[in-house]
Amino acid sequence: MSYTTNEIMTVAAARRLPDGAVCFVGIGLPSTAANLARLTHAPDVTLIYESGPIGARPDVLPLSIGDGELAETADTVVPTPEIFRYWLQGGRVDVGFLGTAQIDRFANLNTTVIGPYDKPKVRLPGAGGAPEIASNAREVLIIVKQTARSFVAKLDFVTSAGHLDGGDARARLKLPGKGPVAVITDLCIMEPDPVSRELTVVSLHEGITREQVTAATGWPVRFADSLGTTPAPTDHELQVLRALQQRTALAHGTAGGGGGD
Amino acid sequence: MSYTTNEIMTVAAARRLPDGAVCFVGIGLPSTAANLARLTHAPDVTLIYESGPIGARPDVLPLSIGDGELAETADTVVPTPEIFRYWLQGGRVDVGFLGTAQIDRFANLNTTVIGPYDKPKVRLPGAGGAPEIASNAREVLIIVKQTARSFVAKLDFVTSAGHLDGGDARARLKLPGKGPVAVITDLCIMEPDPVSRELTVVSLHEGITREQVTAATGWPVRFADSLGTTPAPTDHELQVLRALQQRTALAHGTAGGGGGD
Amino acid sequence: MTEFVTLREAVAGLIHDGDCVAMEGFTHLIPSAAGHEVIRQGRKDLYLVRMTPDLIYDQLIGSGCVSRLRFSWGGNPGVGSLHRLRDAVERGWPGPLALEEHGHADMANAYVAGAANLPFSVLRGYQGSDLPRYNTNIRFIRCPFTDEELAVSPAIRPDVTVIHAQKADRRGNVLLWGILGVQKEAAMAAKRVIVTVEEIVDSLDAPPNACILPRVVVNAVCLQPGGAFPSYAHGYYARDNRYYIAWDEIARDRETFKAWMQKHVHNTADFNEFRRVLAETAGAAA
Amino acid sequence: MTEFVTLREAVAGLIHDGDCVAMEGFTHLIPSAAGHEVIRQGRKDLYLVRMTPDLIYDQLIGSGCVSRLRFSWGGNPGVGSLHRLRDAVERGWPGPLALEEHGHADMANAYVAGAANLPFSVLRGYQGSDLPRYNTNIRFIRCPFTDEELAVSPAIRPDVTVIHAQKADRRGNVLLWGILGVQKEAAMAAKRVIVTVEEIVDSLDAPPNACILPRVVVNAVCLQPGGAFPSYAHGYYARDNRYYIAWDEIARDRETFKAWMQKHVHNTADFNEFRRVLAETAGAAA
Repeated sequence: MSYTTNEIMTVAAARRLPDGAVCFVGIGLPSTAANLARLTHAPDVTLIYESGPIGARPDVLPLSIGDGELAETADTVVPTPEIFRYWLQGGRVDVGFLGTAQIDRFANLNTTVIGPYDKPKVRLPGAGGAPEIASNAREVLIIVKQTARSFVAKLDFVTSAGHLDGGDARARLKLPGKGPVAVITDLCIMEPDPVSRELTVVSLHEGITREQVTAATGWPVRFADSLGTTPAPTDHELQVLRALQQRTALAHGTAGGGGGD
Repeated sequence: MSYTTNEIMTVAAARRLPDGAVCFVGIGLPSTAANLARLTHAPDVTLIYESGPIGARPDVLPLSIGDGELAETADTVVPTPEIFRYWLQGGRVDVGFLGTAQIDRFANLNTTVIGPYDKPKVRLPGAGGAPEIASNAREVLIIVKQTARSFVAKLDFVTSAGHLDGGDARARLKLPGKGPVAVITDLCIMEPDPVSRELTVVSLHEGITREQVTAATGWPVRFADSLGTTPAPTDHELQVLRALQQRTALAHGTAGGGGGD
Repeated sequence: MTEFVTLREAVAGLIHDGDCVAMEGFTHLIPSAAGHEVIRQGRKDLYLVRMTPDLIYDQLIGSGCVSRLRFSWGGNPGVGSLHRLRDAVERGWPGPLALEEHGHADMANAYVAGAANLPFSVLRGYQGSDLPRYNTNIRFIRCPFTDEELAVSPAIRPDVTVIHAQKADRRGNVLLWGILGVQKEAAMAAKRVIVTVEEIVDSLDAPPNACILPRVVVNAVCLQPGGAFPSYAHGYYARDNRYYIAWDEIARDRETFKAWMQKHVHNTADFNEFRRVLAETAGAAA
Repeated sequence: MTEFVTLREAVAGLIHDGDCVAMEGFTHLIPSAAGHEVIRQGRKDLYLVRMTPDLIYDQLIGSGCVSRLRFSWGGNPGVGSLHRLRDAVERGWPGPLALEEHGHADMANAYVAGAANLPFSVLRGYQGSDLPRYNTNIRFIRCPFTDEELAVSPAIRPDVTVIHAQKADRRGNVLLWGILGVQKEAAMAAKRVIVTVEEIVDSLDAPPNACILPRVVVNAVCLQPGGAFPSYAHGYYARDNRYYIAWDEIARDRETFKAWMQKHVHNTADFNEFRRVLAETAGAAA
């Protein structure tokens, strides 16, 4: 089956979520990917949304982080402070699944402002739960469309810590989790270099060239020596994803998984 | 109707609880008095027990601080941390209703040890919620049987602060509540002197002499100039109290409101 | 103790110019009707607090009611930006808006600390983030036992918290269920509490350990069915997603926004009339 | 992820000599069966934690399983003293017992801090009390914003928390209701969690926002109907008050206590057999 770049991005991201993991899910692309994982190889994943649902199994994708569908299908719904205190800070989250507006070469994230903080060119929505997801989750997956405007040499504002200025910077700051382990885009998959922690392209999606990735990255992006090709989505993955999006469109009159929190 | 010294103690204590108040209730005598108040002049009192019930209206007295009867008749049952954090520390408790093992002339309370802490003659149950009830409730009522062993010149251990060493000691320590406003015993009612804060007998129960009170107090107890006589329990008060205790005995095979927490 | 009053009376009596006000709701049970009433009554200089300011805060900001905002994520959930919030921050229209920006974890903790009458909250957070550089109210302390460094933040203690809930009983106890967000903590943290409800019933018939606000913490209960529109009230009605999408267009332009507010809020007597006018507009557009 | 095992297997696999163990329950849902199994398996040198140590802790202490106790109120609820606890503290029998004594408010806060993975808890407390003189783990800090003095205490992080609950589903989610005490916080604060339950069901059919421990925090679920005897399980059985009263007599004397423990606990294979032997004794006495 043929597929879009959005579809392979979602499928590739979903595949990174291990079965049995406790996953703190951001709204939008992360929610689509996490639910695709749950409906394919990871039926035993526990999806947590910051509004309170634990173990959500939505049949259609939520429009917002606090949809009734999440509450109705969850194992339990707790107050928001418990999600952040007992679950995220409590060290019970295996995978934090985040989107972002801007990202730099060390996978630090900006969702606060474009331009100076006090006189911003664009005021973005803000931190939400991302800073503490980025620091406390055992590992972090980032899913974001790749453009030179979003993959920047220098962030206007560091909202959430990735690997900071690289190397063992996280360990020196005593951040509990190991930080971003993969960035999945519509063009490729990047992983931090084991030593420098600089994001390195490890896999290109089928039909995507190095030049396209370089053009869509605001720094001189590195490619792994053993650069692979992202395995194409299987028919099953595509069928499940499309069915999910179709159910969502029918329910909401929209594809769901849009922007916002 | 004739009545016992226990009955007038309970009735006199119940009368001090204003209708509409939020009352944090200790088990035993305080629970009996608070429920008598609720069933007579204070139908709109909100009784809180440390195990979690808010607005409990038990038909029979609880054997323990966590009886199912409390949960079933309450407006809501919250986790114990909420009781202490959002309600007591939150400043939402008007009256703390306490018992004690020992009390001194400034209404400080000992429920920890008789004898030295590290080598006690009698190990008592301990603080429970009393230290923070004594400091955070807007005012505190104490109900306790009066003997020279319990009303002592010097406490072996100050578990919960009354008026400390008297005067404005509470204000100097910035204690939020105004502390004990009355001690109701089976012999009399004592109130702290407005200036020195030393407990002063303001009312003798009918038939009780000054000499009896003096003999049952381990310090040279003061009597108010305008020493009154505690109004006798009304027939209605006695009927309600006895019916409550009878229902309790039928339900539990005991009078309830016994020792313990 | 609870009074049963109209929303107009509750806002008039309990919310004053300059107050710190939290109208909480985590995409569920947003107190939209109460927000409109605050705009109608022309409150000024409010210090608003909310984890997730959305449409109703956009309307309050655009209407010039707000001078200061403590928050952690401001957007049109599932749609995009809040254009009135952006216009205030990016261009100071209709007036300057001071931001006190935190993360969600911090805000949730700060409500809990407020409910517990503590002056500050403690969390593991902000390591590596620029937020503490721009918000001097985010500080760090050391654990007196382990010497670990932890972030601290001032507790949230609103003058008034406003929430929408499913039910109140006739004594004033309030029941909510489904996604709870931080509403209970926001209410317990406040000096005064206003609750709008879908219905007032003889008995809540609540299951054990349900989320109930006891009447002694509720100052005013206002019957306002549909009061969370366009968000949803679990068990009553679903989110009206068309309104969220439409708001993106309305709020983009100052004049469009002003005209819409005039017609739908200032020229309507209450939320019920607002709903009628809105339905007519939608009918005419169809 | 949850394993479904016998109580014997759970205690053998998850509770070790020297562990910090919280068996919580606030007069409701006391994990008595689990306490007996710990005694049967002869655990030593335990550091027990509980707000309200009662009969089962008296039995553990008298049986020599415990070297240290963190608590805030130790008694036989509604009856009087714990004689084995007193004997250990007053006369060091069967061995010395180190006490770490706090107030209820502090203990509840310390469980919350443990559940939140914070190293300490903060409260307004202990002003004027002698407790901080005898417990150096109660300290005071100043608020970095208001300079107010506040008490702090180390978070409780048990190696193992054991609770009794009404139901588990076959996936391992646990539901409890009624008086909740600090059980949820104690479980969330622990490294390992054992839950004994009245029944295991296909579906919890829990109401919205019920108190549920999700399976990912539960290591072992053990089916043990009546496992909270002589305390009560809301919806299942009432407190057996005769047992509480009888315990006062049994525990007063060391030899009576030892003989009772031998016959009822050491000589029985499990809690079901204990209940049978106890019923026979009661029948013979009647």
